[in-house]
Order: sequence, then structure tokens, then C-alpha cells
Amino acid sequence: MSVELSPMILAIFLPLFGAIAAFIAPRAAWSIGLATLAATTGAVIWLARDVWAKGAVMLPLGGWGAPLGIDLRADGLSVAMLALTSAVGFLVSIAALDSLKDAARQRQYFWPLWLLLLTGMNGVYLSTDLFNLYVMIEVIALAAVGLTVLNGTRDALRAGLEYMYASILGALLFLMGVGFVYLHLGRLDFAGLAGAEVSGSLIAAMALMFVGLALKIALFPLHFWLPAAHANATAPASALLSGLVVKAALYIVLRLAQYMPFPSETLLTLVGLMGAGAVIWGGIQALRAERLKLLVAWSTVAQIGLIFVAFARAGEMGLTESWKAAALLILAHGVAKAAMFLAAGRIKDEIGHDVIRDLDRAPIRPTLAQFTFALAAISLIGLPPSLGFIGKWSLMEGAMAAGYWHWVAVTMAGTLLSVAYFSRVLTAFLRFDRVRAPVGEHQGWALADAAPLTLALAAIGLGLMAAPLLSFIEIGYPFGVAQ
Amino acid sequence: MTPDLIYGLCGVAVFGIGLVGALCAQDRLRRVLALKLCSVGAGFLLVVGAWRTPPATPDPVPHALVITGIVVMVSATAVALALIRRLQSLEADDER
Amino acid sequence: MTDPLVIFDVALALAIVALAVAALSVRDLFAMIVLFVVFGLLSALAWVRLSAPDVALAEAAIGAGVTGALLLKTLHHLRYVSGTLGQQAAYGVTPLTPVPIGVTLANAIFCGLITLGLAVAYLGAPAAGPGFDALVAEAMPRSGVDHPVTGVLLNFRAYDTLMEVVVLLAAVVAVWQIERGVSDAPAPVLGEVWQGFARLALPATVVVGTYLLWVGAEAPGGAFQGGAVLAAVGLLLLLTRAYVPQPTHRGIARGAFVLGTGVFALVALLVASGGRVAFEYPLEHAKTLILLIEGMVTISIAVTLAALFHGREPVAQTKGGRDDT
Amino acid sequence: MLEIAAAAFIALGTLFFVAGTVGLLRFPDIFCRLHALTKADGLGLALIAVGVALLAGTAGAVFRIALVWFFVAVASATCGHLIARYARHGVRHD
Repeated sequence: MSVELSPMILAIFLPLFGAIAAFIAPRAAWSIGLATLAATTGAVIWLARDVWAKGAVMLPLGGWGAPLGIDLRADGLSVAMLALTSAVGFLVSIAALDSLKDAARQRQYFWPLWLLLLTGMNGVYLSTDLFNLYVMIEVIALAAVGLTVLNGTRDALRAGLEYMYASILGALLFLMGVGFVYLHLGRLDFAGLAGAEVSGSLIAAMALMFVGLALKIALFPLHFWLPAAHANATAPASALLSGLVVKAALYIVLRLAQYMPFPSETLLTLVGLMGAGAVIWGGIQALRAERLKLLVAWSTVAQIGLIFVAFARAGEMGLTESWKAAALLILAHGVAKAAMFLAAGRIKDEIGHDVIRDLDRAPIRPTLAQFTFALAAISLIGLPPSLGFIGKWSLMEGAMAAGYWHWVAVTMAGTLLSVAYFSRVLTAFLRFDRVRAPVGEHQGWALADAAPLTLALAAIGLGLMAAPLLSFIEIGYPFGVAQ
Repeated sequence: MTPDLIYGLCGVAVFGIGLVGALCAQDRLRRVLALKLCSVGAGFLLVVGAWRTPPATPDPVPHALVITGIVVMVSATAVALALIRRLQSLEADDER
Repeated sequence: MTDPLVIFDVALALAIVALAVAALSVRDLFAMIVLFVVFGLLSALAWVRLSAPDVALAEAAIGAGVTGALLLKTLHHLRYVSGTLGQQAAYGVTPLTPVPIGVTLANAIFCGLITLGLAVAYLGAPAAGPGFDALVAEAMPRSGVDHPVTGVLLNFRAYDTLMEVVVLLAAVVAVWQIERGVSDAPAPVLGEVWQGFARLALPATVVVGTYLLWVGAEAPGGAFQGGAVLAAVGLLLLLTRAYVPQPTHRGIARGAFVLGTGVFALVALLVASGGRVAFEYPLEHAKTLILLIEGMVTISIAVTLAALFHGREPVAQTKGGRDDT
Repeated sequence: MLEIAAAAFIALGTLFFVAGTVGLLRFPDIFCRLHALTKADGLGLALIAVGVALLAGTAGAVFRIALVWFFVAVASATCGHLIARYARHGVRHD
């Protein structure tokens, strides 16, 4: 009797078993965790090869098949998200080894929570069932809250509680939406959604699910919980939360837009407007932020807004192409923001504080971490040849082609704002005239800089591979074939 | 007036009341409770959707989903309450 | 026209809504929790009316019972840390800034409009619309159990159920992580009558919990309801201090938490051979496998819920009860 | 005949419940309220249980109804005791 494994099953079950093992054996947690991440990455590569060779793949769990059972499905987009998750996750884990080395208890709980989080996220990317998505986002929510409050400070706990409320409320709105879908269709799989005729209950369902997910994504004006939660968590947790966790809910929005009889022009404009609000408001708040990590957190709010602008950039007709710009921005933000949070954490560790105003007084200059921060900023601002540049470029190209100049203007404004707020930090890195003590310019190099630096370099370098990346995420035609 | 109509509206109302509480409640404990009310409202909607006029038996799938939802909600509640306990302990220490 | 039961339904629905409002608006937090538990029980009654006895059992045991116990435990703790234990007042650690009435009103109107919209959408939905009825009826003979809800939970949508147990696991990991260093509120002394009641209730609860688990294969009941009732055993043991969690028991506790998830996931993986996919139990073994999974999951649920009630990970209390590393 | 008797028992039981509730709402202090509640409800429940048992088809069902009555009675007596104890002495810890 030989067990027949599918890479999709492995991508979900490996982290689950890893979490169990890491919880039972706290002393060996870190080695279990790293091994699990390596194995999961392997499974994702296997899956990517399958998808590359055969196109979208499907697995009916239990052999029942949708709508009674639950199907797993992987196409280009899901594999891209899985790859983002496991690659970024692997590097963040390596960084966590160093940054948690003095905190035994934090380390003990970091691994099971993070592996449970990975289980939930991989589950989301492979799911094709609305209720299953609800359960998965709850797995993510509980593990993410656990990670947010890992360091146990008062601020982190307060932020974590707000995050918890927002998370539960978001999930419950989603569940209510699932209820309305069931009332209308009598089934909950994606295939049933496709081609459903629009009715009052379906509109209610869509609205509920969208608002619920927007709460989890922290889309303006529902972003209130995000800055504090991401800024006060410990650095590797912030990197995971900002780089990966919000992407899971974003991905669900993309999928819903794909299968539901979604967009009327007005709705897309509304989504774009919320995005524009996030870009502007997030940018302004980042300009005003006093602490480095808070600035980075606010920039997440702005960047998420940009992804929604990308989604709405060319209206209803352009949706078959627009989602690609959004997907590129999601990937770019995931990699760059994880790098940036890790770098910010390193800078804070070395200098001892992260008050932006006083960064240029510090005699210690963690050069490599600062360099990493700058590279990540390049991708987030959208300078060539970074992946962020490609994403922004395809956003504006589509908007211009469709004649939607207002979205171009919003994107430009957002870019200028991001230049402004990141240069606040970068100038502080480069100024030495306010330092009292002798400057130890090359102090604070550490092996711990390797992981964030790799991520930042990837954020830049992936821009050069944008074309194959784009053709890969098109496998399975998530939004149909472009006209 | 059939039971599904009555309880369906009841469920929507409970959800709405929970929503008001989740947005307005000041007290941390009360907000948790308000969220739990929302989940009961959502449960009502699914159970009502499963109801078929007797003698037909109801659809078991939504029933299973609601049971899952109840267990998920108790887990989330427990985590939220643990956060509240820890936070309140720390804040009480500050005051002393 | 009418069925006298309609009057009952309307009265029950109104009572449920009234209790929801009362629970949110009553000042005293203890009264709030009590009203909430009553609300949960009446909701369960409504679900019995809607022929959903499984859901009603789960809501009564978990939604009202365990949640109510968790809330009461938390309130006790809050009153303890704020030094208002035994006083009538609310615990009041952080003085609540009064919200301007306008804000509350605006929120209420906003939510009211949403609720109205949802109600309209609900009324527009097809009554007793399409569902899984036919599919379930067709697949039941191949599920290995006789009770449809158990069939859905442990066979057709077993993946969801596995993830639900994972949520429970995530909760207990998170709670242990969060509550490190929190010292216990002293447990109240409840007296002889209570101890006698507990001695009587303990064996009865064990029997009922096991019965619910066993009967789940063909009638309402099952792992979750049984597990919740068995968790009540844990609560009784903790409250009577017949069992005091010790640091040395952590290993066993961790094992019990992951038992359900582990066995469930392993079985799901191991059946995938000979052309079957994960979660596809071979028909001749389906009943055995499902019972095995249910048994293990029940143990995990019972222990996990009791642990969630207890809260803090049992650690050696050193340095004045704090270990903030 | 059996049904009429059952209905009579249930009606009488309901009456006791109503009386208990009125007592709960109208009596001045906690001990009087407890008195009204536990006494009246205990009797009301017993009467309703008898009524329902008369209608029950099988011996098993009767047995279960008896069990329900028994456990509710024990639980409500314990609760009444705990409430009275709390009202009289407050909470004690060790």
C-alpha cells in the first residue's frame, strides 16, 4: 500500500504537521520549523512544475467533488501566491532565528503559530469553496493575532485586541455573506458562483463579503487597526503580517471578482476611490509618522490602496487585464515589505530605538540593514527595474489606454508621497553631521542581514523576470482570455 | 407566516444588533459579546436556509456549517478574552 | 389560518431579539453575561423548532455554555485585578470615556440601514431554495454513517472539519502564548453543597458526553457536542479543584490538544492510495475510521475547551508569578 | 382521557412557573425572590414533567424525562444555594 500524495495536499498538510511537531517539542521548534518550510517550498515547486506542464490542476477531496465535497484547485495565480508565501516565509524564518534568539518563550510560540498561519494561507490559495475560505481566514486570524502580541508589550496587546475585533467582525461579515449565497444558490463552490444570475440576496452577499474582506485587508477607511498592529509586533511577525497575511484576504477578493457576477462600472469606481483614499491618507500619515516601523506600517495601507487602484484602473472592460497589474503589485509588495520590516527591525535592534527624528544622531550605523531598507524602498516607490516598477507601469499603461487619467494622477500622487516619506528615512541614514560620538560606520553588520537583503534584492531582481512571471500567473486564465 | 420567515428575520435582526454593539460598545467584554451575537445571527440565516417545510427533512450541510461556525467562534472568543485578561492585568499593574 | 405554533414562533423570535438588545444595553456586566446565556439557550430552542437538533445541541453546549463560562471566568479575573471583586459595580479598570450620543445614534442608524437592507435581501431570496438535499441523500449510503449531519461533517466536508479543529488548536496555542505571566485570580470557595453537586454531576456528565459521541453516527450528537459536554467535566474538576494543572502536565496537555488534529490529518493522508485521494475513506472501513477520528477529536475538544477555560499555561510560579522572557 | 390529564398537569405546571416569575419580579429582596423562584419552578417543572411523561410513548422516553427532571431539580437547588450563600456572605477565597 503506497500513499499517493499530491503537492496540493502537501502544501497544506506539511505546515500543519510541522505546527503540531513544533508545539509538542518546543525545544526543537526552530529546526522543525525550518525543515517544514524547506519541505513546503519543495511541495510548491513540485506543484508549480505540474501547473506549468498541465495547466490548472484540481483535486476533489474525499472523492466527492464540488458542490457536495470540497475541491482544491491550483492555477497560475494560486501558485504565484503560494510561491510568494513560502519563499518570503522561508527567508523571514531565517531572520527570525536571529531576532528571537534572546527570547526563549517568544521563540517557543513563534514557530507553531507561524506554521499554523502558513497552513491557513496555503489553504486559502488552494480553496474553491466559500465556507472553507471562512474557516481558513479564521485559522489565519487566530495565528496572526498570536504573532502580533508575541512580544507581550502593552502597545502590542492593545493593537492585537483591536486587530482581533476587526478580524472577527470581518470573518463574521464574510460568513453572513456565505449564508446569503447559500440562500440564493444552494451551493458554495466557486463553480456555482460563476454564471449565477444577479439578485438581491447575491448583491447582499457580495457586499457583506467585500466589506468583511476589506476589513481584513485594512482597505481605507477600514484600515484603523493595521498601523498599530503591524508597527508594534516584533520584527519577523510584522514582516509576515504586512508582507503575507493581508495578501490572503486580497487574494480572496480577486477570486470573488473572478467568479461572481461582479463589477459594474460604479462598483469598480468605488473600489478605486477607496484605494485612492488609502493611497493619499496612508501617504500623509506615513509622512507624519514619528517612528520607523509606524511609517512602514502606514506605507502598507497606501500600497494596499494602490493595488485596488490597479484593479479598477481600466474599468469593467479592462478587468481581464487589470487583475494582472494588481497581482504583480501584490507580489512586489509582499517581497519588498517583508524585507523592509525586517530591515527596520534590524535597525531598531542595532540603534536601540526607531524614532525617525533621532536616527541621524545615532553613532551606530547598521549599514547593511539600511542598504536593505533603501532597496526595498526602491521597489515600493516603483523605480525601475524593480517588480514594483513593472506593477505600477502596467497599472498606468492600462489606465492611460482606457483614458482613465484620474487613476494615473492618483498613482503619480501616491508615488510622490512615497518618495517623500521614504526620503525622510533615507536622508537620516545618510546624514552624519548631527552625530556626537565617533561614528562606527560599519558597525552592526550581522549574518541576520542576509535574509532581508536577499528579499530586497529579489524585489528588485524579479522586475527583470516580469515577463515569464506574467505568463505563469496567466496559466488557467483566472480572468478569462483577453480580447 | 412560516417559521423560516420568522426566524430568518429574527436572525437578521440579531446580526444587526450585534453589529451595533461591535461598533459602539466601549467595554471590551461587551464587544466580544456583540461579535458573538453577530455569529448567532449568521447561524440563524444558514439554519433557516436549510429548513424545508415538513415532512421533508432539512438540508444537513448548512447544519454542519453552523456547528463548525460555533466551534470556530468559541475559539476566537477564547483568544479575545485571553487578550483582555492579559491587557487588563498589565493596566491594573500600571495603576498601582 | 393558523398554526398555534406561529404564535410560539413569533414570541420566541421576539424574546430572542429582546434578549440580544438587553444583553448589550444592561449596565452590569454579570447581568449581561447571564442574559447572553439565556439568549443562547433560546436560540438553541429556535433551532430545535427549525429541525436542527444538532446545531441546537452545539449552540447550547458550546455557544451558550462554554462561552458563558469563559465570559464569567474573564469577568471574575477582571474584577480581581481591578480590586472590585465582590462589589456590585462594574470592574472599571479603565474608565470608559462616554461616547457622544450623536456618534452612537449615527452608528445605530447606519447599522439599522444595513440590517434593513439585509432583511429586504432575505425576503427577496427564494424560500426553501435549492440546496444539497438531493446530493446528500444520494451520497449517504457511501458515507459509512447513518446520520446526515455527521456524514457531512466527517466525510463529505471533512476537510472543513479538520480545519475547524485546527482553529481550536490555534486558539489554545495563542491563549497559552498570550497569557504567560498572568497570575490566577483566586478561585472562590463554593461550599459543601456545591462539592456534593459536583460529585453527583461528574459521572453523569461523563456518561452524557460519551453517549452523545456514540449516538452521533445515527442520531443528533457527535464529536463536537460530546466534546463540549466532556469539557464541562474539565470545568467541574477545575472549579472543585479536584484537579489543579501542574507544570509537569504540560506535555500530556499538548499531546491531548494535537491528538484530534493529528489523527484526523494522518488518516486523511493515509487513505490516499490505490487511486483514492485524501479524505476518501474506503467504504468498508469508513465507519471505523470515522469513529476513530471522532473519538480522538472529542478528546481534543474536551481538553482544549477546558484549557481555554483555565487560560494560562501551567508554569512554575517564580519571581513573583512573572516570567516575561 | 390521558391527553386531558396531561394537558391539565402541563397547564398547572405553567401556572406555577408564572407564579414563580411574578414572585421574581415583585418580591423585595433576593431571599424572597429565590424562595419564589426555586419553590414554584421546582413544582412547575415536576408537574410539566409528569404531563409530558403521560404523553410519552415508550418507557425509555419516560426514563429520560425523569432524568431531566432530576438533574434540573438538583442543579436549580444548588444554584439557589450558591446565590443565597453569595448574598449572605459574599465571595470568599482561600
